[in-house]
Amino acid sequence: MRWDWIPEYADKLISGLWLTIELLLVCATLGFLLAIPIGLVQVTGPRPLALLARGFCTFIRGTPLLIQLWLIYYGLGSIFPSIDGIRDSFLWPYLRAALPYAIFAFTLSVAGYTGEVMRGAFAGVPKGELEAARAMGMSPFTVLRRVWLPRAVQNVFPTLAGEFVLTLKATPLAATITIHELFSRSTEVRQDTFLTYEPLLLVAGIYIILTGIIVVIFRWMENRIPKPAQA
Amino acid sequence: MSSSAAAANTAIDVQGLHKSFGDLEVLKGISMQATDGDVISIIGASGSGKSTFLRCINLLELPSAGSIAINGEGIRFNPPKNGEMHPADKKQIQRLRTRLGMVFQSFNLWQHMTVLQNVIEAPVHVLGVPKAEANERAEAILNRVGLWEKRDQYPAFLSGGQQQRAAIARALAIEPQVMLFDEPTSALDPELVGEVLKVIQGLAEEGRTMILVTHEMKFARDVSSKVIYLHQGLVEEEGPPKQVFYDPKSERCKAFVSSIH
Amino acid sequence: MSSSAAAANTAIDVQGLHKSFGDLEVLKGISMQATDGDVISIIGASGSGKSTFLRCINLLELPSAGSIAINGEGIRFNPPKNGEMHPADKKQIQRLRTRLGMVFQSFNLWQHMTVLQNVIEAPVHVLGVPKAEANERAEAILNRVGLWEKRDQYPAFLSGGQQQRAAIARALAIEPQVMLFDEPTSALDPELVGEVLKVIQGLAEEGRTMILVTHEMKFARDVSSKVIYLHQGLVEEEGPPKQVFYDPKSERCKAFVSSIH
Amino acid sequence: MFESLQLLWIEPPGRGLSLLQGLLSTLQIALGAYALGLTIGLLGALGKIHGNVVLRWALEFYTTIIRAVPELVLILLLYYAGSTALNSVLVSLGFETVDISGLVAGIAVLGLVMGAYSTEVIRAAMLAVPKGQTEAALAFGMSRFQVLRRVTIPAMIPFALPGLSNLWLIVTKDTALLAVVGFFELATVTKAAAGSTRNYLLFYCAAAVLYLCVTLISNMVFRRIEKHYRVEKSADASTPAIVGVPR
Amino acid sequence: EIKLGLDVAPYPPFADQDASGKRMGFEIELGEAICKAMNETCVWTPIAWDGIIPALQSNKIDAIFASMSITPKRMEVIDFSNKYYNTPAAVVAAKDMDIDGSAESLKGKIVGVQVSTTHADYANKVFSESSEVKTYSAFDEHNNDLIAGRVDAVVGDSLAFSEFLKTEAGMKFEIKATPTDEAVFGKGVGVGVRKGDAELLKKFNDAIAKVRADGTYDEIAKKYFEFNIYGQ
Ligand SMILES: Nc1ncnc2c1ncn2[C@@H]1O[C@H](COP(=O)(O)OP(=O)(O)OP(=O)(O)O)[C@@H](O)[C@H]1O
Ligand SMILES: Nc1ncnc2c1ncn2[C@@H]1O[C@H](COP(=O)(O)OP(=O)(O)OP(=O)(O)O)[C@@H](O)[C@H]1O
Ligand SMILES: [Mg+2]
Ligand SMILES: [Mg+2]
Repeated sequence: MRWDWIPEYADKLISGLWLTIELLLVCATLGFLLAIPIGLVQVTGPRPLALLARGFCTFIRGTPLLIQLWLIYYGLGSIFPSIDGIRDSFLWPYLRAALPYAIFAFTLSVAGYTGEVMRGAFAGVPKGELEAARAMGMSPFTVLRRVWLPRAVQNVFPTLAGEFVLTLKATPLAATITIHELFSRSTEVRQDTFLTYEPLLLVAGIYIILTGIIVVIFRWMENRIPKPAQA
Repeated sequence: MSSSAAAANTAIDVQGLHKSFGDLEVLKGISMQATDGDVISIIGASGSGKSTFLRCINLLELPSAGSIAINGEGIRFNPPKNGEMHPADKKQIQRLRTRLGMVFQSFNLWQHMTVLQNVIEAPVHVLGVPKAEANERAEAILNRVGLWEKRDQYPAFLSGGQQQRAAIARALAIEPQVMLFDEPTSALDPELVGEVLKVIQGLAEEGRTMILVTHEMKFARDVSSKVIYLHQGLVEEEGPPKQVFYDPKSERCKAFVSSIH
Repeated sequence: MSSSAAAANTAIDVQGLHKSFGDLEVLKGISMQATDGDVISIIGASGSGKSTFLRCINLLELPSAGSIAINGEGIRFNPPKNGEMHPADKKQIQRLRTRLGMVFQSFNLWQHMTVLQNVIEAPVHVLGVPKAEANERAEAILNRVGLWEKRDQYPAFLSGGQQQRAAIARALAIEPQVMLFDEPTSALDPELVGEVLKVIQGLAEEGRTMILVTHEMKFARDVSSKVIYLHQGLVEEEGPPKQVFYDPKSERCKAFVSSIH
Repeated sequence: MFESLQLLWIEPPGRGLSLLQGLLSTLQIALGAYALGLTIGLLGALGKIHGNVVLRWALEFYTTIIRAVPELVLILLLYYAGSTALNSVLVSLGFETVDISGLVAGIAVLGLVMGAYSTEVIRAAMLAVPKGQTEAALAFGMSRFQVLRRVTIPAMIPFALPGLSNLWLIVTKDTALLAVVGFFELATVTKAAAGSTRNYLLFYCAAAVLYLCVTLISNMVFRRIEKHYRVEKSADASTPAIVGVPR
Repeated sequence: EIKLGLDVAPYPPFADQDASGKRMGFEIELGEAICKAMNETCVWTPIAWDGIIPALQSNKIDAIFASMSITPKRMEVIDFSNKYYNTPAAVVAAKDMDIDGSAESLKGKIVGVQVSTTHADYANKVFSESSEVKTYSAFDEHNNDLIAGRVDAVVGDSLAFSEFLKTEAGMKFEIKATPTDEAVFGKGVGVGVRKGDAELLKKFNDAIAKVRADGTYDEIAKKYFEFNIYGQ
């Protein structure tokens, strides 16, 4: 085992790590916010929206993220430049950069997968508790905010944690559209140094720590409401 | 059929209420009027439609036909679709529901909130009562039903009777004009039944209207201003408790009330 | 403390039972003996530990101390750990449990099975009764509790009383030697209460033992051979119903039973 | 455009056949890994809920580590380092070296990964089953195994299915990672065909369509199962599924 | 029997597969000729580029025959045979752009390269000070972004570019320079073998010399290239 390469590559690895964290936080948050309506309309309707949401989930979950990413970056990316004058507009620096496309693609992906989880979660909340809320004169939004959503999320914290970890591990795909997050930085190190395992072990270690943090946070949220022990 | 003539002090006016679940017609045309301060007991065999009737009043169950007015304000319905009448104005329902407190047969406490949080939830988030004030009032109510010590417990850790009392406290906290109780004392011991009775009587004296489904005949007899005996989805007998319990006209009702003595 | 002297016809023998939930000591040393054919009513205020006691008998709640014997067979425990005594032999528990039927305060019907499936589940999958036979017997029992029409319905579609009757039918179906009822009539109307009473009396005459937690004092008075009044986790008063209801020694019990008259 | 569509034809010069073959081996690995994963998940969830402290910590370690480490790293480590280690052990014990096939290694690695995720999904679902449901089963003298088979599993399925169907869809796509150990499946075949014909868009879209078909079919199956088990859902606003609370 | 590792991803015209799955390309034919010259049977074993060196090290394959450039860094972990071909690098940009391939002329521009190639090493060494270097996972991808305008110039293999420049979209671009830097680009492409596997290494070297000498090499090369692919 050789670790003497770490100082040399530390800067690159750290910048990769920040990019990974940034992608994860931004996309997981935005994706989850999107997943709430996507899950909800599938349970409550209206029917056209429900079908739309269902179609969206099916498409996102049904096609590889790599292909989505690729279609969004190269597909959209080749449409924008063909619009006249766009290269001179203030938008061009953003449209030209890769990060917005990555965030867009990952957010949609999280929304698709988590939307499915939330659909199950919303459907699993006992009807009576929702009725109790309605009977108190709560508006549909208040019912959602105070009872339905917290109660639904409560049941699926471990699943949500899993989805977020999956998102973390999907971030390396961003390398295919020139975004060098942690994993691709380590690949660079491997190609450069021809060390087979050490860089892998290092990123594995970092991913374990990040996952540990995610799991602990979600476990903590799960345990905030005590449950009677299972017999 | 219409309740347009309802006086200003008519708290609840239900006319010709029908409700079917698929092929099963549970309510076959029920009418009921409650004036402010009325305590109406609904009795009847298990499965006769008591809970369904109560749940129709605040539209947790959508009726198939009939009219409902709260405080003289008729609920506006769209024409029936698939055997259900949907309310025309959701905001109206929301507003009317804040005037109706409901205690469910199965309690339906919110499992992700402590007892105290359950009780202050509606006052704070529906009525906009400041949290400190709501807390104070909630503690007073919990004290009254003997649950003050359990205020920070989650419902899953409570005994059956404690859950029921929490549900009652939750309904009381919104100080509704009309209380709908679905077997509010089923899980309570006789002492507590007495306590809850007192609470209900107190509320009645304050002028609040009460509709309660109950199997406690003594309770129905002693507290109510009117008793309604439901049988197979129809009002089989109604009147002051004395009449229903001691001089029922219907044979079926006679048999039913005789089982208490 | 030990029950080694229990006679052969002692169906249940509980000695010095303690149970704590964390810091809260709910049962503080309860002893009870039931002979075959005994009907023992347990009464007491809400939260006094009645359900907990019943649940300790079939080890759904692990006691902190004490001994339990079913049919003269003592349950073997490991030494207490974290305030809970774990059974030493899981197989023994399983075997003993098939002799105990239980009706839960909250019914606990299996939501993914129809009423009929709920009733035949244990006979078929625990006792190995052939399905056709179990079906036949189940239909007879459902008929007896007036649920035959609802046999193919899922529990979620039943009224409260119907659910409770389904739970009773489920417990009856395993023809247990000892029945543990936790408020078996709380959701029933007076007529049905009478019916269930008859069922319970019939079972008692067949020699089955019954332990029931109830708030129906009339029921406790008329049916039981012994009444136990629990107060704050202790047996405050026990004896034949006459004594407990009309001549209680304890002041607390006097106050409690006086609330019924 | 039309000419390029010919590239998808079954017969050469179309690449349709190799795409379908790729799809087939994708499904093979995915099914194997998923089955392995579900088995591990069920046992793992039970261990986490009912096991003793040691088992619980061991499982916590397993789920955290396996879920944390990118699959690619796991595959590389297990396949290369693992087989090297295994063989050196075998040699030192005087046995012949074995050649672990990519298929077995792939299924094992992906199965282990799926096992970690499904452990968590199933654990959450089991905990969502009202306690009273299992208590009632225990009270009737059912053995732990019977309780599991007759009550816990059927009752938890509605809660677990969305998560489990996600996992199935993920595993069908994760098979692409097995390219590093020289295994051919849909994604690799697609890349190869796209690269050698320079027709990226066409082949990527074709693969997307194939994946989508798999998804649509699986969705139908999953929804059917869910519908079968989520009985109470069809009762609109009935007496609630959970009466009172498990006591 | 010798297991020859090659990249899963096709790299035409060197290594490719036709629709029926048959391998073809310059490198495949040459490899087979070399095996024949060694009197060995060879089995092509496809491995993803990422796993190809570990595969060699853990005995999954015996040699890498996958257009791998001989560089000093790689030589630290594996041994290389003598080169079997060598193609120059090229800097490509739009025809109307005033670029001569120097760092000065690319100042402030964005340069695309393929990850883990000698071209990437070159770009990082020469351009990263004054311009932004973007790395792509595939050759075609930086070409796509060149067309889309997301990069201003790309550095890559001249041979691979010659095909791109012939396409309709590639018409607007041209080769601006062909940098040479042996420290980066190495001595060309060789066969990789495990460190210390001198016997196999010698066999490959002898076989390469043999196919060069007896004309087999030129015969194969003629089918694919119009110029001298072996280099000097
Ligand atoms: N799992 C638990 N964790 C903590 N406290 C509990 C738990 N279960 C019950 N308790 C508490 O133990 C006490 C006794 O509960 P139990 O259910 O035995 O009462 P009960 O006599 O059956 O009352 P009721 O008539 O209301 O059903 C109550 O104060 C209750 O809050
Ligand atoms: N959602 C539903 N779908 C189908 N049938 C239902 C539904 N809800 C209730 N029912 C049926 O309607 C009838 C009346 O039910 P309801 O709950 O109103 O009875 P109840 O009078 O309250 O009885 P109890 O005293 O037992 O609570 C019952 O036969 C019940 O099975
Ligand atoms: Mg009811
Ligand atoms: Mg109780």
